Amino acid sequence: MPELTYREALREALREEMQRDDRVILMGEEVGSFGGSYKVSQGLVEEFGDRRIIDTPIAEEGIIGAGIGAAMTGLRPVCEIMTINFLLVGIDQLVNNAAKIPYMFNGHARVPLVVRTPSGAGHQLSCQHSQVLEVWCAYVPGMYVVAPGTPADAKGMLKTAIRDDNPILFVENVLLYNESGEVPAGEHLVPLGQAVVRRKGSDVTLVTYSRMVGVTLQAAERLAGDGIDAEVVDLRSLRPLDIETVLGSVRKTNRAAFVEEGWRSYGVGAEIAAQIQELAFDDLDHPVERIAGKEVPLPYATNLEAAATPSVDGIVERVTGMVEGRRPVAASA
Amino acid sequence: MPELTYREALREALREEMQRDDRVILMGEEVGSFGGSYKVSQGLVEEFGDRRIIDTPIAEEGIIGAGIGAAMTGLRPVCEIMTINFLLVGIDQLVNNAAKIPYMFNGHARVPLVVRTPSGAGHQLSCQHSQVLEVWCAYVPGMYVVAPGTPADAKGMLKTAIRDDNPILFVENVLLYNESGEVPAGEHLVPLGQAVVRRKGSDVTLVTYSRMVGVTLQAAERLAGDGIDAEVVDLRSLRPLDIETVLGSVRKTNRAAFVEEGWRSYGVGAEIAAQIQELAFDDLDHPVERIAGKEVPLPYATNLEAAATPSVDGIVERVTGMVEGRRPVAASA
Amino acid sequence: MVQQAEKTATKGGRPRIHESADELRHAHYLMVMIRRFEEKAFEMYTRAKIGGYCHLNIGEEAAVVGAVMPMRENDWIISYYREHGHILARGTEPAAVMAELYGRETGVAGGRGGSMHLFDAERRFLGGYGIVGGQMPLAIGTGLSSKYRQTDEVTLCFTADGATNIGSFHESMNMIGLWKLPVVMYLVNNQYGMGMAVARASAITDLWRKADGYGIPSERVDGMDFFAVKRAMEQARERAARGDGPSLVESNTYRYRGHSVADAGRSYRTAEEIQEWRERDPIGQFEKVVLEAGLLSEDDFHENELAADRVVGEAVEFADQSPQPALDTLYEHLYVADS
Amino acid sequence: MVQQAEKTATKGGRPRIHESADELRHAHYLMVMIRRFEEKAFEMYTRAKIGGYCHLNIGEEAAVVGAVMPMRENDWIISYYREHGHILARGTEPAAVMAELYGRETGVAGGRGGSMHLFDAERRFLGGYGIVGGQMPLAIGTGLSSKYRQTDEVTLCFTADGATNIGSFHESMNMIGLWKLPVVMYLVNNQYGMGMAVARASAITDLWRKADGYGIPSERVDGMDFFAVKRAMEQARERAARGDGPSLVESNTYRYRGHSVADAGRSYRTAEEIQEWRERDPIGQFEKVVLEAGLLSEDDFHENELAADRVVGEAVEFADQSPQPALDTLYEHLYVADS
Ligand SMILES: Cc1ncc(C[n+]2csc(CCOP(=O)(O)OP(=O)(O)O)c2C)c(N)n1
Ligand SMILES: Cc1ncc(C[n+]2csc(CCOP(=O)(O)OP(=O)(O)O)c2C)c(N)n1
Ligand SMILES: [Mg+2]
Ligand SMILES: [Mg+2]
Repeated sequence: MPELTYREALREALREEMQRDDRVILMGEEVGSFGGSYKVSQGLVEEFGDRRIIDTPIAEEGIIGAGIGAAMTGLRPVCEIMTINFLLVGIDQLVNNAAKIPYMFNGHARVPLVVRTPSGAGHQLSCQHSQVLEVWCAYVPGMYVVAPGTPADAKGMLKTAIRDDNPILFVENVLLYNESGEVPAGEHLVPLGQAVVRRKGSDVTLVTYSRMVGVTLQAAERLAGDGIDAEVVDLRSLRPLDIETVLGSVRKTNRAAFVEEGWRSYGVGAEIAAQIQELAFDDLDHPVERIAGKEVPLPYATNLEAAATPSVDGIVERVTGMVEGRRPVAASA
Repeated sequence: MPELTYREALREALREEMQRDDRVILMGEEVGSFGGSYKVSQGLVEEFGDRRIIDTPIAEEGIIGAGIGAAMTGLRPVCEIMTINFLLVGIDQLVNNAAKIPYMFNGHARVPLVVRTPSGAGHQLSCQHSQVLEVWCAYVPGMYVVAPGTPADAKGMLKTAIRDDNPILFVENVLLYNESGEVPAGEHLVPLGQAVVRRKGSDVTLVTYSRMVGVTLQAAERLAGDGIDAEVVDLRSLRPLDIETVLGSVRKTNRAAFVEEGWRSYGVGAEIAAQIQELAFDDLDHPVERIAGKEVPLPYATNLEAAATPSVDGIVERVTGMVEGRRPVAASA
Repeated sequence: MVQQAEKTATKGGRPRIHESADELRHAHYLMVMIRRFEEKAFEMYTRAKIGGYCHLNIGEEAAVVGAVMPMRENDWIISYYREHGHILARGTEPAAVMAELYGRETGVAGGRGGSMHLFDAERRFLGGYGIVGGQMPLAIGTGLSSKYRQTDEVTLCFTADGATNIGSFHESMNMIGLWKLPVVMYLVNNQYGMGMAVARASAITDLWRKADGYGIPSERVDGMDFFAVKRAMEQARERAARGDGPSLVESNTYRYRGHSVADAGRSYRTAEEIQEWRERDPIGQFEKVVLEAGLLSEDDFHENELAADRVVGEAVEFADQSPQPALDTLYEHLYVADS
Repeated sequence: MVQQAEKTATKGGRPRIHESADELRHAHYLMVMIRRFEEKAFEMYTRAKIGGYCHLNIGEEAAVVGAVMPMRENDWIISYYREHGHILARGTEPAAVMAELYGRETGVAGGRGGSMHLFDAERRFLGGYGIVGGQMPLAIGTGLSSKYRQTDEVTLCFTADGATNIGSFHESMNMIGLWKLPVVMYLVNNQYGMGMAVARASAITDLWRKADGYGIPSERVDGMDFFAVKRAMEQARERAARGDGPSLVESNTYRYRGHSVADAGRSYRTAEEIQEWRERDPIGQFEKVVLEAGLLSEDDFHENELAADRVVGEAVEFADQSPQPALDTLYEHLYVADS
């Protein structure tokens, strides 16, 4: 199987779907000759022309609204928002329009729209450019929120998302673009809403998604060296949420932790922890723990930035504590 | 003690703080001669003039941004956003600016800003006007999110919020404005970040906030009739979160449920459930349950609207089930 | 289309009438029917048959019918929450609209949307939206799509005075102007956004001139004059269909009632002001002109009134007799099953 | 201030010089120092001493210094992420700015903000902001506050070409225009927003004319000409301080480098275009004019270059020797302890 970066995998998905279906267009800031801020669409305008690869002004509300209007009238637009931090100036269109239209108009309208955007910190991008905000959209019924953590899923899930008739927030990750992995060539479709076990283990279940999948797998290897056998579940999708796969694992290991790059309070892990204890209460030997970003606007200085971000070390330490029976304490600050 | 409506209590807080401190101003759409969309500021422009009670164009980003700029340069603005649904077109200013400024500028700037807005459904306002979205902001470190559930708290917490130096989202509720209750006259300050036990009980802890406090108290009375003695905890503040008061109650009752008007998945209850099981794991006889709005854009038709909204009946049924040991099932849809 | 205020369609004499008697009869019927419909909606709201927010078009009938009539079958219409008249002018069954206001299963949105969220896929009426300004970005997309699919479809996007101050107006106008999309931005200036007079909310009060910043030709017309509105909209539609790009037409009109049924609409405007506008009533004016031109008779008007009364009466009956949506449909249409 | 393009300050002859030799020497110093600072920032970025995004002002020195110099001590400045030069022109210590770029405790934001988020409370420099357009709504508030507190403070709000297309520009301009606030909106048109040429992003390319929609007087000046910029800004500041309301000044300039240090800036523009602008280099032009007028000498320039080199060198040294913020300060300043 060919090795591709996450970026190339996304590009391959876009290219294949655009070749397959003339209704698919890509729009966003700098998606054309600039190739996208993170170079995902590099080369596409040369192949498909500026009729289908559309550079827009800096106007996120306009971009997403345009995507909705085009989706309602027969196209299948993919909108790129440069980073999820900028989604905040356009989120009204996504939440108040895209997620509402099919339902509030009683199924008379469809919004087959994919909004692609990277979440997460880069290196020293500072607090206005480093947020993890997909949990907001996961809260909103009426749209899907998916977040592939590997190049193969990046391709397979983007292809599926483009063919899906629902509005979808497709969450990429700034630091994943350069990561590589095997990616099936051609028709590779990954269903949305299915979690996957990335590593089998028997002592503890580590649930995670997006960039933290790789970090958690590294931690699992380290833990294995210490004799702790962790199972790692990649959610891949926050809505719809495949809780069954998570529960299946927890019923076996009797311990679970959630690892996420975003903030802990009111984060994704809160929902997973809540559901695990709701649905596998008697299987738990230990509270479901959450390992997350520190609750501060991400600082610029490298040392503070690192201190605020979940790390392999941090995961290893917490999981070791869990297995040793150390109970969690209240969050600081 | 005088009886006031929630609306009047808020107005009294605004009036008293404006009389006390000339730096306090109120701005927003229709806050002047129209008296506010929900009539909270009625009469204030007559008393304080249009220099201090400022009608703005329909421009939520402008309103909140103006509040931030004014707050950074010596004023203590209160911005009214007509409903939390409209906050979505201005939320970038709140999250990317107000909540970041003090920290990213290393304490060299302050943003003593209160953004007041009602959340929740009214009667048949339909899905673009009925959302509960404060959980989004509660996720964001750097600001406070508070939500009084009684007229006395409405007054006392708004007064405290206006005197506080941090950016604060002050969440009111569309259906609470007409509710009345006793409100201390004059200087009545309620600290932010302190939950309160609204009803003592020994069988189960019902945690809630805002409008659901009243609904939950009604349910508790009904439950009492059935021999189930529920303790009701009003969070009052989502950030900072007073988990100690919640834990104190749960350690006594060994059972907890969260009641909220918003959607269940990734809602406020997820965090509360996660923390309770993290910090009081051994005290729980039963999983922490969540009673919440159905996960759909709120429909207009009265019957569907009612079916989608948490009710006294619904709470009684679920809590009875809990006490009888019936385990929760996975959410529908 | 002209760019100077002095040359608006309302100055320099009354526009010539080119409509057939049948067309005029229909236009009159629509205006009268919309008024009756709205009066009935008001009544039914006060009788608690209709809930939520309910924004009426009374006073705006010429501004509405004159704008919608020139649109072709394959054109798209996007609107905001004050849209009962918009969808009725488009030809949607009044009964299905009233049923929606009642929150019934037979309503145009199955009772899920209500007054602010009317929809008619068949007539390409793409909905009423409740967030001020929220409908405008959609028009970028419909315009783009019409052009992309190489059709001569035009989008009519309704907007209003208060909504010109919000960010989405700017982003939408810029993108529509930049890409020369087949969109007619139609600005219903009814002088107030809730209680805010235009001059208290907008730095300039010649709202049509806001189009200059986007290279979009624009004009202001007398929104109480059906013919002035219709002429301007015919030209704007034609222009867009020809591939010559977007326009903005500002229509000056007035809502006789308050912002919504719940607002008496008296605290921020004088009785005299309301009276002045009422004297220029769009239906009265229309009747006078058409009568003077000998194109329709008093009988024609009377017949339309009877027809409107009957249709609106039937609509209420239909709504009253329609069932609420079934409770087990609560999750229907939340997601489309995968294709 | 004039409203016609034909009457901009750059046409009809060179503006008269009224600055003293000391003022000119200082202006020259600032421009040279900013250039050196930016060149050094570039170098240190490639040497991984500086991280994140780093946007330089090289080429924009006259546009920057000419705009900031006329501002008084009690005026407020609000800026965006391309603001190293803005804060340096305001008089903030280059060492503290460089230390911020290095992410050190001694930086103007304690190392928490970095290149895009510089701040100097003492000099009323209210920060650089990273969300395009996000800084403009703040200027409504500072303007309102200055007026409310009955001061003659003026707000200088930096913005840029790409940012004029986003909603917040519109909302801010309207509110500033409506309330006639003491704000000078200063639009640095460096011809591109990342890779997007102005004409590809904005429906009109005379960006200064966007002010018309808000009743705000505006003009375009040659941003490569220090004197043209300074004259326009003096007038605009004066106008605002007098209580005559806001202005918009568009300054036409060019960034020689790419959008940020990571962008080579070659794919979307030609070598010829870059060369043409370089021939109008703001520092070269300034020197030529001032030399011809006999106000400063080559020696003065040379001295400034030496001084700039020294100061920038010291800044790097200071930054290099400064410690990172202590780890236990991670939660500091997240909230203000209750007052
Ligand atoms: C973003 C947003 N802010 C505020 C509101 C509340 N609101 C509803 S209608 C309205 C006035 C709109 O005025 P205008 O655009 O002139 O339309 P009109 O109602 O006069 O037809 C306001 C402020 C809203 N729906 N959305
Ligand atoms: C809302 C938002 N969208 C996109 C971006 C990414 N971005 C950063 S700078 C920039 C270009 C801005 O161009 P311009 O306003 O001309 O300023 P310049 O960089 O040329 O000084 C873009 C698109 C952003 N920071 N914020
Ligand atoms: Mg209006
Ligand atoms: Mg630029």
